[in-house]
Amino acid sequence: MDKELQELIKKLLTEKKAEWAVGYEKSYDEFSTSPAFVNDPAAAGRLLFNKYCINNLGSYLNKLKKNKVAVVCKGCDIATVFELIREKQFKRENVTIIGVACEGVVDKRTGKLLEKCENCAVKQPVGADFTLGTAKNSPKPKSFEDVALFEKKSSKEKAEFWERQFEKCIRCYACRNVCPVCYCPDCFAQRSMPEYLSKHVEAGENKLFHMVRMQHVFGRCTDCKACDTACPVNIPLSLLTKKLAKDAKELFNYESGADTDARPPLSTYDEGDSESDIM
Amino acid sequence: MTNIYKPHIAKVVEIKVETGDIKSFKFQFVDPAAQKAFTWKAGQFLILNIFGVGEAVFTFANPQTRNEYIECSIRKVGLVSEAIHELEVGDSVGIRGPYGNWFPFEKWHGKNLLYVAGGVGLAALRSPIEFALDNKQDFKNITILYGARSPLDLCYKDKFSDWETIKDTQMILTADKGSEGWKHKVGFVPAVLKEVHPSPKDTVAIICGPPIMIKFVLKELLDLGFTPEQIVTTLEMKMKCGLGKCGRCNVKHLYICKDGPVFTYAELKDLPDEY
Amino acid sequence: MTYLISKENINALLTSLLAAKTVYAPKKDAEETVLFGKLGSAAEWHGASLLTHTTAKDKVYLQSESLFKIKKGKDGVQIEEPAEPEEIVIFGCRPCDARGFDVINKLFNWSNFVDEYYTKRMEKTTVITISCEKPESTCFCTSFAKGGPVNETGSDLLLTPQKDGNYFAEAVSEKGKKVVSENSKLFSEAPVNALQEKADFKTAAETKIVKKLDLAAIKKLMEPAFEAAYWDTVHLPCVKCGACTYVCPTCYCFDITEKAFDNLNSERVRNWDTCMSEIFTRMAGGVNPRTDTKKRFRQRFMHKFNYHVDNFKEELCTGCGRCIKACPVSIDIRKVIEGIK
Amino acid sequence: MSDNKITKTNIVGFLCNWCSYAGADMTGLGRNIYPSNIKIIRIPCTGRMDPMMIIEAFHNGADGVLVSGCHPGDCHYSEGNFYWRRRYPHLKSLLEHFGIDKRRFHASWVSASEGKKFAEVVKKVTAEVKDWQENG
Repeated sequence: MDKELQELIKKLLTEKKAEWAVGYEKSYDEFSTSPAFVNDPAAAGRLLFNKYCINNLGSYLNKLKKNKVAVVCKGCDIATVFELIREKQFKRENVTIIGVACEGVVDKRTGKLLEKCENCAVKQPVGADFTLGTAKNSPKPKSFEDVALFEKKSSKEKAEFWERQFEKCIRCYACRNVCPVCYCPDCFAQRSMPEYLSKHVEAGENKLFHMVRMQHVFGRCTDCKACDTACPVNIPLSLLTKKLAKDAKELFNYESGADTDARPPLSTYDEGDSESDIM
Repeated sequence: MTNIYKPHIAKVVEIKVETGDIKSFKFQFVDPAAQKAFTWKAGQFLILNIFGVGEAVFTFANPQTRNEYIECSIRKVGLVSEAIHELEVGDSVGIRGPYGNWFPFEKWHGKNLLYVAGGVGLAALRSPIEFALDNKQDFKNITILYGARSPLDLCYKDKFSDWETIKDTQMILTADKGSEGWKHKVGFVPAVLKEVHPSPKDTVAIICGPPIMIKFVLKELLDLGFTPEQIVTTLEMKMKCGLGKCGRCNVKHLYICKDGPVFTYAELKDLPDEY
Repeated sequence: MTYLISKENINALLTSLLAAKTVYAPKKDAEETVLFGKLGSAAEWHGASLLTHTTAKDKVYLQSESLFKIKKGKDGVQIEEPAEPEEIVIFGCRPCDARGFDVINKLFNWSNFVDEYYTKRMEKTTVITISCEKPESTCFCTSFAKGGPVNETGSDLLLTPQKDGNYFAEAVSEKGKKVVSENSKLFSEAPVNALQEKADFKTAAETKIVKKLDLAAIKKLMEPAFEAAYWDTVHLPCVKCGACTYVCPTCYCFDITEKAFDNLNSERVRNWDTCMSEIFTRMAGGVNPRTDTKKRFRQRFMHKFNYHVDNFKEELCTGCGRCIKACPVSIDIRKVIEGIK
Repeated sequence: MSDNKITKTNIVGFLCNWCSYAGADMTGLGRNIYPSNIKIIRIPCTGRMDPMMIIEAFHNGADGVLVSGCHPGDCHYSEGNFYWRRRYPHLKSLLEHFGIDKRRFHASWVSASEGKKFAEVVKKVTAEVKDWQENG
């Protein structure tokens, strides 16, 4: 597939269909890849795709929004691109989506297949402009079993679990910075007037950051796991993003990134919305 | 070991409104012995602590020759400066310092001094101006060219008459836009500088102001024949510790807080454009 | 001073240290994160010679450190300095971690200003290092004059595993000698072939390090490369998080902030900061000399391998490779500086 | 709030200016008694209720939070409370996931004339929060 990919990108760049192509290249060893930015057709030979291509390249489109860009997307990453188009971050016609068939990606830290890849319904990408390769989608739907299991715990157990996780947090903001939908130029976490979040790094403040971030991305997060895999201290953020996906589905029957014309659940309402819990 | 982060406690003894957003504060240490032991040189800076809010860097506005108190002129721009503007006489603050290098006056004995300042930039030059005036016997002519957006934006208006009365001292004031009753020049500082046409012979130019003014003043001075070694300025950069440790004022191998803030243009030319 | 300590006695040594001091050693949690944690018992030590996810730096140079507490009252302002730090032991770090302390010691003591918070803590810290048996694909410690899998710089006691599982122990400093003398029953005389074994260990470990950089040559290339077009594209994958700087054993930049509890009480806190952050150099009023992501990216490499060398005659890096592993987009610090032409 | 001895129960009440705040006034006028644990903050509309403020309230030590606004259809800005009605279940669910017990966070509709209802709501919220404090 690499040869095919390189040829396609070379063609797109030569024909000026795209000014930049964002793909993957080999990084420091055979188990790691880095995002690669190519604007010279002759350099397309660097590009590749394999099971270590874990990054969601859709997040770079915000940086290159003024350019015509070709981006290599796994099936799951396409949801990100669609979500960003829905949020009017760039125009559909400026993006060439190159879908690559994917049998799942491996976390470089554990060497294991990502959990999201197990029951993946978009191994064969949907909605791309070009599709390379073929893969067989999983017949089983996405499983929320782990979230449901966690929900059964008492609130005390949950609080203790997160306390232990956020004690580890070093507030490097890798989770926020790799997040495709965390693109606010002036994040609440760095404002000083007023100071919402102190720079003091301790479990409570760290938890505050993650709570607010999760709330901010509700209905926009595509559960792409970029934040989870970026964490240098392995905080299982997936347990949070998956909860957001589950809630969006259960409360509002909504799925982020599925439709570029949709209204996200919190920016619309229905007069018949349920209010069972309101006194 | 002494705690380099621990400030001296001082009290606000006088507050003066200079312009719409600039106030001058006089501080005096609670401990008179500490006040006496606290000495600095024109060009250095201090770190002012507003307890409950934080600390920030300011330059001394008064020279070491008038050190019975510490004076700072502060423009309201951020979190700390906003809190400073809320201060009242008698309030406590913390002061640590002095930090940084200073204007090398000992090298300038027998020379003419040309000060060029814009807006609140005069706050950083007041200390070297008054130091030179207090030691006038060591220097020849002193020229002070000062401009601001409007006559209302000029700092230290009450000082000008005192400065002018000193022998061989000339004050040139300008405003970008004049107003009724304004008897001085109208125009941008670089243009006025060109008009005044100072001679570079035996002269040191000391400049401070907004970056755009500095850029054009530099050009004028070089056109007038000043060499880069004859031009001195003081840099503003985000600093936190003042001790060459916190890393944010690092430009090339220099730490502005420790190796600066006073630099000649000759030194600055070699630095990358990151200050 | 060289000794031998058997593998059985290592646990006894840990138990003995634990009785008197706080001991930090690599510990593994349920998410497989290995961090330097406070040991409750010797059994909690995650023995294998692993590259921990974060460094031991935060045990001496705390990520958030209270500088003093401020109390405002009727009789003015009182400044309350924190209590003296306790004695701690950092056990089982790699030589690259230990050398990190040596690098920042200099910084916290230069320019006539001694940082007493760091220095006092360092004085009360004993660093017991275990030579590195399993360098990873990200390691490049041998590129440094004072680096390498068995290098003792920054350590108080260096333990090098032997073929039979016992450890060859070298007391490098007074603090290291004290550990041995206080636990003399656990140490025995070093066998005659110990040094030879250490040399063999070193060779074996070094062959696993795939990359060795010529840092002097790179520095020469870096000086004129400030404006090079290279920086325009090389920074593009970088997402500007602070992971690389926070896991680094030598990055030292910090911020000083105030935490107010109420109108009368507050605390002055020093927090680690990162040059990758947009607000790092942003002044009150909004002027920022390094707004551009490219400039911030360049600053990190320039500082580590060029500017710091001018001031301290050594790089601000120990080659531990953590920044490469922690980087969410796998940016390789070695590749970046090697690419400078 | 991990210590076992419970000294206080602090509840923050965010009340919409047009209905619930007036309703709380009415409670006093009608001499209805309600627990004094609630500290009231007036907001323009529940539609303005930034979830971040609720999270901050819990972070800063609030034991409970109540948000109260106009009945659906009665919003002064016609649709503010409809938006809030969507934000509330999501936020409650998310906070619960982070370990903030669902007994600590409540919402209600109280109109300007429902002084009595406001007292009932505050009593109920206080009882729920106390239940969480005492029984975990």
